[in-house]
Amino acid sequence: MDRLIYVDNAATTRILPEVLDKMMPYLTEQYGNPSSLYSFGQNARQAIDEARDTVAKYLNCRSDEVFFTSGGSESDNWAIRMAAHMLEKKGKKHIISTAIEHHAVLHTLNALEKQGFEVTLLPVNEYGLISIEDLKNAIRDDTALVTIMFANNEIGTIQPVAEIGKICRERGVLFHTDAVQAVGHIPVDFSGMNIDMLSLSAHKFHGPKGVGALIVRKGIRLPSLIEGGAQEKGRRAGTENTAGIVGLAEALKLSCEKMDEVIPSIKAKRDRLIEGILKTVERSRLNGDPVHRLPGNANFSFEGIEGESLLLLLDFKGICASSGSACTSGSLDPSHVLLAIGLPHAIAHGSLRITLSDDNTDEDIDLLLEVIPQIVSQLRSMSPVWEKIVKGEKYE
Amino acid sequence: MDRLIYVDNAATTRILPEVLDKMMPYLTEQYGNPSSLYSFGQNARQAIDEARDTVAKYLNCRSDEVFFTSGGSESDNWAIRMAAHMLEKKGKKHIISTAIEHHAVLHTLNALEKQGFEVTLLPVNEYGLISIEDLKNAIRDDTALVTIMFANNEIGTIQPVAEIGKICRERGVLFHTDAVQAVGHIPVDFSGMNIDMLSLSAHKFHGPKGVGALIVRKGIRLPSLIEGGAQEKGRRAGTENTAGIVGLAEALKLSCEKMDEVIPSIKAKRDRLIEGILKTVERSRLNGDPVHRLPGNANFSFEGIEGESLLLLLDFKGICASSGSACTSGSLDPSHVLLAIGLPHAIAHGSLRITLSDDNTDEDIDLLLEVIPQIVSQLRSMSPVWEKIVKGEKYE
Amino acid sequence: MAQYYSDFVMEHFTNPRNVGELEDANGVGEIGNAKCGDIMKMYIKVEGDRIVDIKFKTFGCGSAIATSSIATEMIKGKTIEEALKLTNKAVVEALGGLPAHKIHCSVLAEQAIKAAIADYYKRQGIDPTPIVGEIQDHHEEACDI
Amino acid sequence: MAQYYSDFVMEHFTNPRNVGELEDANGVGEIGNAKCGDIMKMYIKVEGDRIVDIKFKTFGCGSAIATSSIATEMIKGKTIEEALKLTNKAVVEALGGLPAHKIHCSVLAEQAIKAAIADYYKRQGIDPTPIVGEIQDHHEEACDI
Ligand SMILES: Cc1ncc(COP(=O)(O)O)c(C=O)c1O
Ligand SMILES: Cc1ncc(COP(=O)(O)O)c(C=O)c1O
Repeated sequence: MDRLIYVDNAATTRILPEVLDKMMPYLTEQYGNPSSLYSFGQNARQAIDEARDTVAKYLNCRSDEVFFTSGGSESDNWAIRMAAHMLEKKGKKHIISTAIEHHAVLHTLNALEKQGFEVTLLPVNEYGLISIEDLKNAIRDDTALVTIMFANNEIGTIQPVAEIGKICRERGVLFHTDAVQAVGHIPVDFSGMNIDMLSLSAHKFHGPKGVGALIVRKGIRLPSLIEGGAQEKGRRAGTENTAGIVGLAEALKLSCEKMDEVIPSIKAKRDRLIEGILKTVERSRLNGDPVHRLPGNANFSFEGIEGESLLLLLDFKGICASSGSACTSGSLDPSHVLLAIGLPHAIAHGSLRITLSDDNTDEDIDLLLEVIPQIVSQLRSMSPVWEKIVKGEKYE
Repeated sequence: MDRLIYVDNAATTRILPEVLDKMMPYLTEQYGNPSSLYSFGQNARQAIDEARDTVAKYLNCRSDEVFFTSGGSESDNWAIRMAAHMLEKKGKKHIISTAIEHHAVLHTLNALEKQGFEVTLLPVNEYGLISIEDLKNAIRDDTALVTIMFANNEIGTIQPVAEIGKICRERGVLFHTDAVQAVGHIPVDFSGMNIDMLSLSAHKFHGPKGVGALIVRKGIRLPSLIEGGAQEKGRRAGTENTAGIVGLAEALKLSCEKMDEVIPSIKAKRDRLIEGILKTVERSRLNGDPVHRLPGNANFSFEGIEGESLLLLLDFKGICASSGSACTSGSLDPSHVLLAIGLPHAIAHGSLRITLSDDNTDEDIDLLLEVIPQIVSQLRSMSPVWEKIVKGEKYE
Repeated sequence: MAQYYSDFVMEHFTNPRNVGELEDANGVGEIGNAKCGDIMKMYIKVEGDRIVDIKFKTFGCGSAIATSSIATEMIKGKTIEEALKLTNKAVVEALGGLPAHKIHCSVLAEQAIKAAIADYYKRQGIDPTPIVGEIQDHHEEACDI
Repeated sequence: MAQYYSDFVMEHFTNPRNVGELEDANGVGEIGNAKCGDIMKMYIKVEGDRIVDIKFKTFGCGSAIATSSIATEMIKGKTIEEALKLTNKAVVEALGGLPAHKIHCSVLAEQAIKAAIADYYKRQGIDPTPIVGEIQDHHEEACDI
């Protein structure tokens, strides 16, 4: 393998050198505890305060609405679990979400269901979009929370978050959005979109792994998921990961500042990839919404082949891609997202997710356009399912 | 200020250069998601597996008993909250702990009390030790969990963990220990001490901030605190902080390998400090157990002065120290630990915690022995409380 | 470079032996279904009591393809009696191990061979069940076997 | 280097003005208690209606010492009437702000001055309450005022 073609940026991203540079002092000489009184600790405190201001600036929220966490999963768990417990006391035991959420949301909802909460999962259409009418109809007097992801990690579909926020605010229902795939990639406006709680994770926008944030609108008395010391205004205990927090803020700043320039350039590459694949590979389809779509996301299904073997052969060519959420690679079931948009199981198994970043070049696209069709036909040639398809036989 | 004298190693520690070296690949080119199938992701997976083996080796547990978290607070919250919820289903709603736990434990217990759990906080003697008899008497048929810290973060007292473990195992009660201050500093033997769950945090032993672990004995079906992806065998969701995890393991390895050599050398310095201070400063005392004590810990009380102003003046001389847990610096109340060992409020306010590491030199001790008495008398000269003490008047 | 599968599994996955269809097969077995993401189809040619040729087609993950490949290698040239003794454990061992949740692929391979042999007996007008036993197949409800 | 307190607070903390006892004080006030971690003791010398000298002793955190220092500076040479107008807000402003949970120190300073003035009146045989008002002190149960 000559060169690594990393096109799995929805799974994780490279830390930008500029981001690491900003982190380095806090991994070396500036190791003081931000809670310590002495200047050496206060240096770290100041760095965290500045990071908080940066996050507030780029997401259009207040600094005191930003709470740093260990990542997207913790933020999702915190927001949903603790909002549910908070509102349960007011007799509200109903939660609305969607069928295509990340497992950090869905599994938390499962746990709440076992504790007696009622969960409505809104369906999505063939492009992965919820219907605003469905949402309106689902809201009840005892609805505690609406949690709908900003953009989907597998098929890249972007929900009408501003509209959802408006409805929730009008109906007096809390609205949380898992914006882990959106932040740093498309404009996100916490206040303007009437969002009450928002989850983000640094490693999805060229920051470090193991650090994220939950933005919580001022006035919401969300109980702590992690109790203890007085860090994060007593809302999230634990000695702060100064380097991680500084890295998160710097990565967010860089991503947001170059967003206007980067989005069209990534989109152009992605669209060339999509067109090329759909044209060259017979019985292939694009999953997700053609328009309301993350700039870097392309998700294909190829009939007659299975995703994992496709990934392994791509890996052999130095191409890093995914066949759904990276988190679910232990599972045998096809992606719940692809099933929710109506793909039959057999086709869902044969999916490929390519997620581009600013690092990817036109040469990367050329290579993908060359290699993917080759590998698909190699696998089809040894597939008994493809044999059936070619013969026009039925297969499930 | 010429040089920084960092003697607050219980608050946090410097990342060792060797540790950072091991982390660097995962902060730069090796950024793959450990859950990804391709080799680039599997490199990170392998690094995490190796880190898990290292932790298992040095703590004497099984690799599959090690679950990485975001730090000590998360580990404490996870162990206590979820063990409580697990055992509640069997009708067990009683938890035993001590009056001197870290807030990550005490505040979690407070939250559980609000949910109907009954908590017994064992008292400690003047040295901060619990009584084994008290523990035996406190265990009831409905006791779900005993959670007792391995070593105290303020006064350094080490509990008889092996004895506690033996009793809990005999009585069939789960035993969790917050070993955040012990791991990497004194020998910790998970299996040999009959521990069921153990919390640790990397930044307390020269590893990075924002990463820790919970060790959970095989067979205990502890529910997740953070639900979502299949990471950590489905027990703790969230894209792994590969660099942090690798750093944790390397720091643990280095700390444990040089422990035999470091303990006597740190103890010698600390004992010289303790003797010197108690001799030079009238009306001063050592808090904590003289024998069952963390090697680097010295905790003093000075009558007639208040800790914060002491710290600020030390800071002026480039000395970083603490007046109790760094986490509680937002509070006005004196440390709950010092009150629990029977110090009057007024004296508890005048406490100073010095926690040494291997980095501290004999010159550091000389400087402390010179500066601390000076500052104490400077503050006493402007203290109305000291005035009363000198005049033999009563003060609360 | 670390790998999800062992080198040996990868070797069989990337260079699978005996892949394809067998024009003159006298026994064909198919196991699994596309819904579950794994289908193995085995073609055997029996002469006397010996499997003189074998080929496979597989839809599935890397380990499904690798186990198909090694299983066909292990069977080729063997007697039916020997082939029926092939257990999934032997296949896993021959591959030098598989990740825990991929063990089911080796079961598929074992069953696909049995299915092909059963088909051979059926074509001969012989009831295969006493010889081959019950063949487990994926059920709609549970993809794991 | 970042600091917990502003430069100006630190300046007053490290070089407190008017620290010590006043031998010929004719009014002494003490506020707070050691249990709560803050005691301020103010000594004033009143001539006519003017506070011609003032000194303090303080047991407490950095901001307690700094507020004592600045408050005595603001009072020294002022008339009693002017001194009674000194609010804790003015003290905080003079210091260029204090961390939120340290504001109570400025209240202590205001109250300690009032207590010293009240003591002065008492020594003169005058009931201070109509002039000085009620003096808030720490209560055993609540250290925050
Ligand atoms: C005894 C003890 N437990 C728990 C913690 C919490 O660890 P962390 O700050 O890494 O979450 C600490 C340190 O802050 C501690 O000293
Ligand atoms: C939409 C979405 N939500 C949540 C997460 C979880 O984030 P993390 O892995 O940082 O905990 C991810 C990524 O894994 C994601 O894509």
